[in-house]
Amino acid sequence: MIWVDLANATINGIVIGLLLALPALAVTLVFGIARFPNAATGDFMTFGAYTVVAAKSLLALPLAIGVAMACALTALLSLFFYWWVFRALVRRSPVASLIVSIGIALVVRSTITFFAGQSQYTIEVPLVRAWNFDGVRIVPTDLYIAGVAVTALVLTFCLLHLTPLGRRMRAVADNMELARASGINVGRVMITLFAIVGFYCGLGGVLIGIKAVVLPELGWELLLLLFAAVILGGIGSPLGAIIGMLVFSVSQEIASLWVGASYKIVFAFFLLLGVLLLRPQGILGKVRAVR
Amino acid sequence: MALLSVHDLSAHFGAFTAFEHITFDLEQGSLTGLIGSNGAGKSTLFSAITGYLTPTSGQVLFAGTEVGRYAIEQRVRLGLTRTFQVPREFSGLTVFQNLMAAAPNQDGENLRSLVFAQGKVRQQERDNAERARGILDFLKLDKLASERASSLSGGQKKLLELGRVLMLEPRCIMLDEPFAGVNPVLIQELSNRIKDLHARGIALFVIEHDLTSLSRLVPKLYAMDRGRMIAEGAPEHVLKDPKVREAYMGGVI
Amino acid sequence: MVESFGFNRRQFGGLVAGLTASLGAGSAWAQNTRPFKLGALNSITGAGGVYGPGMLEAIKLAVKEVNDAGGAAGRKFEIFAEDDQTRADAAVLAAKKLVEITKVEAIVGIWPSAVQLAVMPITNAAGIITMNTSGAPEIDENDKLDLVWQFYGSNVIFGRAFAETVRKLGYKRPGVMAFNNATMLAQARYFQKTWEEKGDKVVDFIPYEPNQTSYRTELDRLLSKKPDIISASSYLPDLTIILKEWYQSGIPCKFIAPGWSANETLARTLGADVVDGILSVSNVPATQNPAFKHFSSAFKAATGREPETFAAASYDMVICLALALQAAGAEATPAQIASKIRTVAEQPGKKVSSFAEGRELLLKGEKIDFDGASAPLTFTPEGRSTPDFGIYEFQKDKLVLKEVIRLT
Amino acid sequence: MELYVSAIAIWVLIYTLMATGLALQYGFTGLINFGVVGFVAIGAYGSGILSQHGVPVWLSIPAGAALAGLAAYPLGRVTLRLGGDYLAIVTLGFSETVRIFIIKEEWLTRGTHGMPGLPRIFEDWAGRSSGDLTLLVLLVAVNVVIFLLMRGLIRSPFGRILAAVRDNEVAAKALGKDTASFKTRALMIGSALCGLGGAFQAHYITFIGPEQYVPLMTFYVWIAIMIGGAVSIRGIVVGTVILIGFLEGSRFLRDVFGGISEVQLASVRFWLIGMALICTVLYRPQGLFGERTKGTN
Repeated sequence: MIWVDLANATINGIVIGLLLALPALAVTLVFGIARFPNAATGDFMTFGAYTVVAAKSLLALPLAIGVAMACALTALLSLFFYWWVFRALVRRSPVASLIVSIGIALVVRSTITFFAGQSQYTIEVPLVRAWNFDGVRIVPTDLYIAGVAVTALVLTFCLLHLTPLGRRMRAVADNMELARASGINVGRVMITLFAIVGFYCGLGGVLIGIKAVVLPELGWELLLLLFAAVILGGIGSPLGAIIGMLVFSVSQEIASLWVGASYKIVFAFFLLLGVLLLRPQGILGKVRAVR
Repeated sequence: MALLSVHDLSAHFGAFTAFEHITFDLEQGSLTGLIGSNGAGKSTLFSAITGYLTPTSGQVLFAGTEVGRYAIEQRVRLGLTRTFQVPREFSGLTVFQNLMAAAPNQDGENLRSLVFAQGKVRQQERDNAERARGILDFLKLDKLASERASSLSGGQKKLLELGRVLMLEPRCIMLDEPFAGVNPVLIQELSNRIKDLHARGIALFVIEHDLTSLSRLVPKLYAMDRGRMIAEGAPEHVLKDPKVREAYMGGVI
Repeated sequence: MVESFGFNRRQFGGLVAGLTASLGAGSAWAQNTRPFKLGALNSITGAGGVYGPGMLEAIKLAVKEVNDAGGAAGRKFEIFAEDDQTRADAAVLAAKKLVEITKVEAIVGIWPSAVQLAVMPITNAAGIITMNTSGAPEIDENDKLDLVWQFYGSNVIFGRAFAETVRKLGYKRPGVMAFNNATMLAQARYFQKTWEEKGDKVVDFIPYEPNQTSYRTELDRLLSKKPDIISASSYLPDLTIILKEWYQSGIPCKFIAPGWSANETLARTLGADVVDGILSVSNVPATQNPAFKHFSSAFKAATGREPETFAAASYDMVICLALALQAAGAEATPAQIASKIRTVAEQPGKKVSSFAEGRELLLKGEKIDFDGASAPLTFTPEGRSTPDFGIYEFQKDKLVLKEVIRLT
Repeated sequence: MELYVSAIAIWVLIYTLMATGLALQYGFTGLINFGVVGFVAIGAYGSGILSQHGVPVWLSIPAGAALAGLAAYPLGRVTLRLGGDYLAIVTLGFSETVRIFIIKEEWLTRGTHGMPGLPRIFEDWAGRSSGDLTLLVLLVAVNVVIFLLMRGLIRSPFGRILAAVRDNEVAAKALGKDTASFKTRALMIGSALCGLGGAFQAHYITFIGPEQYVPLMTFYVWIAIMIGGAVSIRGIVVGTVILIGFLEGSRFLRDVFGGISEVQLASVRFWLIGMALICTVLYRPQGLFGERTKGTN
């Protein structure tokens, strides 16, 4: 029986991992390109999830349109904060941006609770039974969720590696001064970056809202996990973020078969410490040289 | 025996080669220059020698000790010091405090001594202050002693950085582009100070783009190109080397 | 400056009160216009944020009812609301403000045990009444002055109710899942304890962390032990996710959950297919009682939602307090009021279901027994109401009462 | 009334201890500790548990602080040779780990039940109301002593190296300083101060439970030092007063704002806190009283 449990835990871990890979990607892109850990990531997700709830309940829009709206509005939100705040902090220490991002997180969340209150909402999708293969169960909804996540991830990689815009983004990530000197419009790269980040946060938030329930703390609670996964994968590495997230969520799910489930976060924390001890640059990260 | 001996040192980052098969010696009390175009690997070589990054292979011997596995601060304690291309002053401290912070082996850095050996700490502070004032006089920074380091000009910051290194009583100073961004008057000043230090028996290794100033300063030059050492010898000799002319300025000089 | 202004205002208020009193002197209803200051210390934000706002709303409704009836012993109720953020440290300052600045005579609507335990030294020292829906047994032990009143079954009783129900319905292999906090864990533990007293075993006991995206692995781990029923000591958000994942798994199993999570909202969220057959345990008289009917329609009118059990309990707190004040008289101290709570809520006495009704009878000198919206309100010696439990079952998406059990 | 005012003053003085600890870490050394609440919790629980086992309060409180300081040691050793962002994330994770440890290890901490009935300081002989005032006096004295010690530390050669590390760690290394060791010591001292605040708070509230120690508390302390400016004692005190004044003052907002519900009021409060963070960093990075050093490079 043990292998059935293992298989189920792994499947569950992969689905959650893929889903959370979207915001993890958002964190790692900002961390790599704009050089600070964006603590508002989680609450951007929450914003996305609530947008769908609002679109469905207030405007009675179909789910697909609601999701599109959530992605677009979260992207706009992210852009707004870039335009107002992060843009001014580009030349300051990353600490400034980090602290400000926490302020943004509080502002976004409290704005949501001001209008939507503290109670839970759900994004209703029809519930379907799982396909059962001798006890190994796959839920079709999970497959859709994973599918959407994978599509978004593939698109990112195409954007980063196949387009001139992606090349410019990677150049800025490598060395902002050099990129600026070689004529890259860093501002435009940043705008693209924050738009993409908002888009992913929105989409990730919606998917979590579909899988779980929509609460004001939905995204904030995930923040630590996101950061840990990004460091595990190597800061600034998109593929690393995905691998890191998958490693995390799968090992967490498997671990909770034996150790008390409550120690999930502790487990993440110690895994993080271990990685930092043995391989500070993470799985796919690069060493940053001193100039 | 050479003071600093670099043997077959290479550094690769993934597919990229910063430098490879670098071998050279620096004698006690020598004054040597290192030239090369942008990206030739000079600064990276400095970083590898002083411990800021780990080379892929090869050895670094300082005063007879293999220091390849030493942390930066351990190398500094042996007397192997450096300055930076972009000055790294302690912006929140005054010029004087910048030097005081550099004083080595201070008991006052130890919390226990701060409580139990206050007399000793105070005595050390007085001694260090005296040395710091001496160095500020030597660098002609004495008038700026109580200015915030962040308010200095670029050239003054380079002097300050040199001053901090001098507080360490080093045996070898590696200067990374000391003249970059410094006005001509101050360049002359800096050159004189470097010569003075040379006269005191400190070994100096200087990366510099200002070839005129450098060749006037040093009796010996190394030249690097694309991660390799391509020439060494007297400045007039090295600068005429066709390989150097080719690599350095596309043959213009 | 502010101080002296407040003083002046109070003096002015006194003057007005004096005038009113002299004007109405001929009447038998001599009005005492000194308002009764009531602190509402609710968990508006934090983990209790799901219930706190509803509880505050219920308190407001009850206060309105009391005031509309002319106040208790002639004193109108005035509400001073504070958010305890579901945290003991925030609650301490909030309570200090209520006690020291506002000088309330009672604090109602406390939800978490932690807050009740933390404010108890303050309220006891000031000699004021507190009323809560907390479940921790320590509260009973520490309430030496009999000023603390629990309007909810302790975790002990709740856990036992679950176990008795499961046994009565003939299940053999219960599994336990519990939200990892004091209330829920204690409840789950008492379930296990009661169940295992007779030599049976629970198949597994799995506490889970709040705020997860998925509880599938925890659930799978339990389901793999093949329980025939799962006792879920849970709140609404986590129960929603757990049931969603259980339904998708397709593994047959029953669920039994507390009434505050297995409620209409859950059914609305998940749909009839999922909730059908799930058992819900809560205070029985709730829906049958006239007080509840009356309260729930008012609550629905005000908020558009069904009241939660905690909200009903909060409503009862205020009505009980008002009736006790009515019985004790306008000049009664909080301790004297507290001593009357049993008198107005327990037998012998004529059953009443609203404040106005009770006030009427009290004025006639009759004994009353207030049956509340949350429970018939009979208190243990420690001041805890011991409700009967109703076992409800979802038939499609409607909750149907199956059975009532009384634990003694 | 006096009791409420003294309660607020005690609150301010407790938070000042924590803010001083964080100021040493961030303002004077440049360490980003996002796990303040974890150290506060260790101080609170350390002292709380010891006092439940018969250790007198005057001994258990410093012991709790010392425990918090010691807990910082391994974190410092692991992360301080890496960039500052790592410390931020690791300490954030640490504080959550502490909270979960408290929840899980019931044999030690009573888990989510919390620990009620901790002994109050001075209550045995001063009684309740004057106990508060005596505690207030004690806290003022503790704060003054800490202030003097900190000033001595900052002006010592040790403090000079901390400033050097803050301004430019690479340069400090180039001078042969073992910067990780300096940072670890600053982290430990600052964390011990956070623990001290936590221990005082625990014996003041007399109840500790895991739900008190959530990251929001960390950000309260951050806001205090950001507003006041992290590098001056005056800034720390004023920042804390503004923070507590705001947190408590917003309870009185109710009397001003009629139209909105309690949930909305709580939201407004958090919104203002967030805005305060954004706007101070954006428009007044040195804080209200700080000098223009950190964050302007």
